[in-house]
Amino acid sequence: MIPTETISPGHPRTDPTSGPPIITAEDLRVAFGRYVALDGVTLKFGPGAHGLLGPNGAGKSTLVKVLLGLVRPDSGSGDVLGHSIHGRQTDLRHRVGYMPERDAHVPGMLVIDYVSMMGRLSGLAKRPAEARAHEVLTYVGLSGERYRTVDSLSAGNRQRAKLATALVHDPDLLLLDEPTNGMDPVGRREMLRLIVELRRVGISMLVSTHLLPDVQEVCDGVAIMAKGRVLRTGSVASLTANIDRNWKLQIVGDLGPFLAALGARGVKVAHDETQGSLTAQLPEHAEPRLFIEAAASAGVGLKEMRLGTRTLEEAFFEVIGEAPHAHS
Amino acid sequence: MKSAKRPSCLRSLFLVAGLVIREIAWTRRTLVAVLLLMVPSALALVIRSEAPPGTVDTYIQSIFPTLFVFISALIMLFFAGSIARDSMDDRTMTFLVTRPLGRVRIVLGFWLGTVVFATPLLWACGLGTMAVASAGLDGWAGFPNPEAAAEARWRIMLAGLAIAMLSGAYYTWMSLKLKHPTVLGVLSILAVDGALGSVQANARFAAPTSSFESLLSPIFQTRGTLISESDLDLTLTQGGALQLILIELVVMLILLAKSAQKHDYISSAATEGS
Amino acid sequence: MPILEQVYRRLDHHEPASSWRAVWAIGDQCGAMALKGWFPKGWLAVSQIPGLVVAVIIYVMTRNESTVLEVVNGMARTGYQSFNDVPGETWYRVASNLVYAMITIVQGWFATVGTAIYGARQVADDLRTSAFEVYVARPIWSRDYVIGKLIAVVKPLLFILIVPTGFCLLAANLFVPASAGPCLKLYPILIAAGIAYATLNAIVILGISSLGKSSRYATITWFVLYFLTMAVSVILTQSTGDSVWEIVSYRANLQVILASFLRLNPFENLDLEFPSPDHSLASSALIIGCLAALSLFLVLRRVRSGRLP
Amino acid sequence: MSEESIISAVGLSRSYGRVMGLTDLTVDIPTGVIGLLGPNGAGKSTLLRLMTGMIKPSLGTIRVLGQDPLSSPDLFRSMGFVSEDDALYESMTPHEMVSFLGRASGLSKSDAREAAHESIQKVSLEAVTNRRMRGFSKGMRQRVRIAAALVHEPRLLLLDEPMTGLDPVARRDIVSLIERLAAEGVSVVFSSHILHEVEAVANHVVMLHRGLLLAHGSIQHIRDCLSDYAFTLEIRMDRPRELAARLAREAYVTSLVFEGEDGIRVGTSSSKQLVTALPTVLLEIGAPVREIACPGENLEALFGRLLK
Repeated sequence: MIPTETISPGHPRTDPTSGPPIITAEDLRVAFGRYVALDGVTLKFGPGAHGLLGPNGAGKSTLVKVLLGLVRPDSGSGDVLGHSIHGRQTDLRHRVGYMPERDAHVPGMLVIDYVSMMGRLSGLAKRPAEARAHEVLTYVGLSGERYRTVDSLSAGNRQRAKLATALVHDPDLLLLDEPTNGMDPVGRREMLRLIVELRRVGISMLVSTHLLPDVQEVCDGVAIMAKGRVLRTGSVASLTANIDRNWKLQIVGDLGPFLAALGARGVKVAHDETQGSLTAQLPEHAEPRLFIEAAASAGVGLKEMRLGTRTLEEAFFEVIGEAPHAHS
Repeated sequence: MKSAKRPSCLRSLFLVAGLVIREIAWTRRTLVAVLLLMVPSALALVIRSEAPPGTVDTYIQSIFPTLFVFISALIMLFFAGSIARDSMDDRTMTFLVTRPLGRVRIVLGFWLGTVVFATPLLWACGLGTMAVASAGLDGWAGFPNPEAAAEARWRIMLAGLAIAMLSGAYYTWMSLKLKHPTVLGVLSILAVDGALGSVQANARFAAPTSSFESLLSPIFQTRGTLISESDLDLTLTQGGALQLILIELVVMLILLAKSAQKHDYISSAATEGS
Repeated sequence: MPILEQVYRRLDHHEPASSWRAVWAIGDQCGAMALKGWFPKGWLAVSQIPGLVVAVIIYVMTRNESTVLEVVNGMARTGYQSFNDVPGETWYRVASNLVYAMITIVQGWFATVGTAIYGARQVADDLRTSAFEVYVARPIWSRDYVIGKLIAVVKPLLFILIVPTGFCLLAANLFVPASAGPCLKLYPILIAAGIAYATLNAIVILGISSLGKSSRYATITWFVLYFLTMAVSVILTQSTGDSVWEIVSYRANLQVILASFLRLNPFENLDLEFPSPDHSLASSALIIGCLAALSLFLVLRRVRSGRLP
Repeated sequence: MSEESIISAVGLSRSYGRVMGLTDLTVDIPTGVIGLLGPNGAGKSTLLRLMTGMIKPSLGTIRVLGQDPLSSPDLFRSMGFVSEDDALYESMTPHEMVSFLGRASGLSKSDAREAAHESIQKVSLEAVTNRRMRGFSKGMRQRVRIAAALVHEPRLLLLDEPMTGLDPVARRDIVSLIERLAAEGVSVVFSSHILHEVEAVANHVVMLHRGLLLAHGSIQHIRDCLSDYAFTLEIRMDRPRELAARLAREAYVTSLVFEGEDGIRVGTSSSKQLVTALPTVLLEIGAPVREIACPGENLEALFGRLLK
């Protein structure tokens, strides 16, 4: 069970379908030889942060590349920020920041030169590009590593360098492909905090990942993909709505009297040995105080009392239909 | 426990060599090498059609041997100069190092693989050129009689094998040790083999090409024989040349084995960044 | 370390994407990358040494007038006795011979190896490390990428070709004041010739570099193209006795184009080691032109396949 | 082999130029499933490369199954290694590659082919066993490498970041595979920074950070020794300041931190006393309580606290 640690509680969640569409796609189809990467993808994303969720090989990266014009679709159409993906890509790429999945960097080039070069390629002059590069690198937390070569950085720092290059020309839309791939939890949490911060400043983004906590923490809307098809779209909240009010409890002390006290109060309880936690069903219009009273009366300590929201992983597995090998 | 014992020395060598041949067999690199090896026969064809009748014989006897040695060295640099390095760069070497083969056998396996793969190509080039040169004519490719032509063919094959083994060892060792093996490899072909080979003093035997050429003389008129006619008796007897080559080969193989022992199989540049 | 020292600042206005800036950005950075490491820098430094050596030789030679006159008469097949009755035209021709010899005999070799060192990695490395995806995600055209890479390779080659040669020319003019006047117009020509020579080499090496992912094979293919074509043309010329086979050699064609830049007429006023008369400029220009066109086509095809417009 | 530890390192250190990969590591790793834990750049990969003899130690010694990995290739007859790099013989099919590596481990031609078939079945790749590996997804490539490492039925399996970059479905398969191997008595050492996988599978943990050994022992052992010196409880309720006032008097409460208007984090030196007293105290105050959570439980918080 992937813990849903909350990184930044209470950031504003906009409704994903409000406002003019940033990204639209109609029946996009891409096949590499026999392998069908995109099998008729149709979706519409408004401003704000949207997640593309799916196992490896679900076609997420291919979709991001098609939107950026890096891959020409066999059929179907779409547009990003008003520019059609079949048209001239240069103005499209001028307003979009792309963070590729693989380590796409020039080996041996210093981080500061690499980022400032990317700025100059997007139209900034030499001096302003360098100034902007320093600013963006400080923002992503690489001020210490500015004068090291890109390939000598750790996996986490390489991801930050990629984010810096995506931000140097101040895009309106960020396409992030597996932004926290290969990062340890501490680094991952900081990267997600950066992304949430960017969202708050008003940059829309499309985050393609298979790490569910990333999407849950950062995105408003999410599209779950598998085998080149979009299986479900909707806001994150709708997907993880907790239909039944089950609570996760953990106690210290002997279990018997506590279970009896809960039973007396009409609470249905399921005991899960491996994790050593209880799942209790709160009766209609009852208060969580019920659990505390039961614990006090049974004389046991209450270590954990949490509303067990259905995590995205459960939604994800449900949508994928528990196929053992969802990908080809 | 299924595996009884560690694969024997010979079996390990042949396993790795087989892998190397399989990896380079169907690649674009072999296509380019084959095109390169067709150049001498193409030259023979052009000379036969364009030049006065006797020229193709002089081409075969004097120009072709030097060209053959030069191209063979390039081909060995093409294969041996990068096979070991490529497998380290794309990290497939990890599969071999974590098997009970032993590092020396792996590196020698790479050397053996390139030699076994390249030698037939070099032979095809040499014999093909002589065949093209003599087809339709009296069939002896510019040599006075069939025996001479047969000896010439046999000498070309011997020289081809010697070049494949010695240059192969030299470039495999260089690819393990140096960061810029290719540019330096080419410079060593030009400077050491080319220039030094045509020096009119004993120093020329320091260059491997002159010992290869001595293998080919006197049936062919290589630079060695041209020099000897100018009353500087400097040619190596074929026996001498063979010995020199064998000594150099043994030294190179020892160097290769020693460098295999202490070489880090992850290029040291890969810091603990991942 | 605190991450959010300051909030992400948005730019107030967005510069339009400009090809010119992109070209210079790639030229600067990839040029600096090509010179990274001791070997490329070392090669650049070593290539300057002949310039000094030849300058010293010129200094020693020009100490007495007779040796200079001897050289001039030898080259121009004339019998002048003193400096002032040597016409400007002859000084110009002798100076351009010096430049031609300097480039073909000395600096040409450094440039050939330099082309491999600086050029073989340019496109091959981008493909191998998928750094190409970074360029493609930017608002640049494929021609910007190609011109930028060309600049990156031409810069060090120009330094190898022009600086030592120019230095010797300057030394000759200083030590023989009479020759200074007529040779003034040779300097811009030298620069133009250097640019042409370097650009042709750069275009061909970029074409070769875009053939595969490994700069190792690009290096070998370049040397094979250079030395094998030279050897083949020498063998064919000697065997057939017909010098039309000169055009097989990439090096010979490059030298013919260099000579045309320096307006040296190959027929009458030179007895330098030079391709024989019936090897005309037109055929060389044609062959080198085709080779350059093929290389450019290869690079653009590879770049377009990576989806640069 | 009778003795308890399969891998023992004494004063082991290795540096790449000036960068210290691993500093003076002395540890004995028992049999079973062992997790090598640490953030990026902690020295996990360096330790695994030293164990497989890929690189030489700068100082100290390491012995795997009683032998020195550098000088005795025989060791690899009973050891398998799956590296972190996505390397593969692209032109081969899984069956060809695994049987080749089987022969390289000393199996005869027929044994190798049969063992290859078996190990490909173990990683459930029979469907694509004869397909060129060029178009395989990341998860499938990972499983081919694992099959190759299992072909000669090793007693010890080393995995470098097996779960990185894999989606939950592929990750779950690998976790169950490791459990199956452990059940068959194969010792598995794997490095990871995805902590809850380590928690679910490993019975012994070695924690590294910046090349130094931070802690090693069973998960329970590490959690116990940690929880007695720092344990926090997060409570979301109305009027948290009243709870703070009430708890401030207790000796076992070490810190009280307010988060927003409804959150309070209570640090304690003895988790048992705080948790036992909590229900009665909350009833006394009578304010509605929304949530009680103890982040100190999973390894990640453990890890976060260790790194401070």
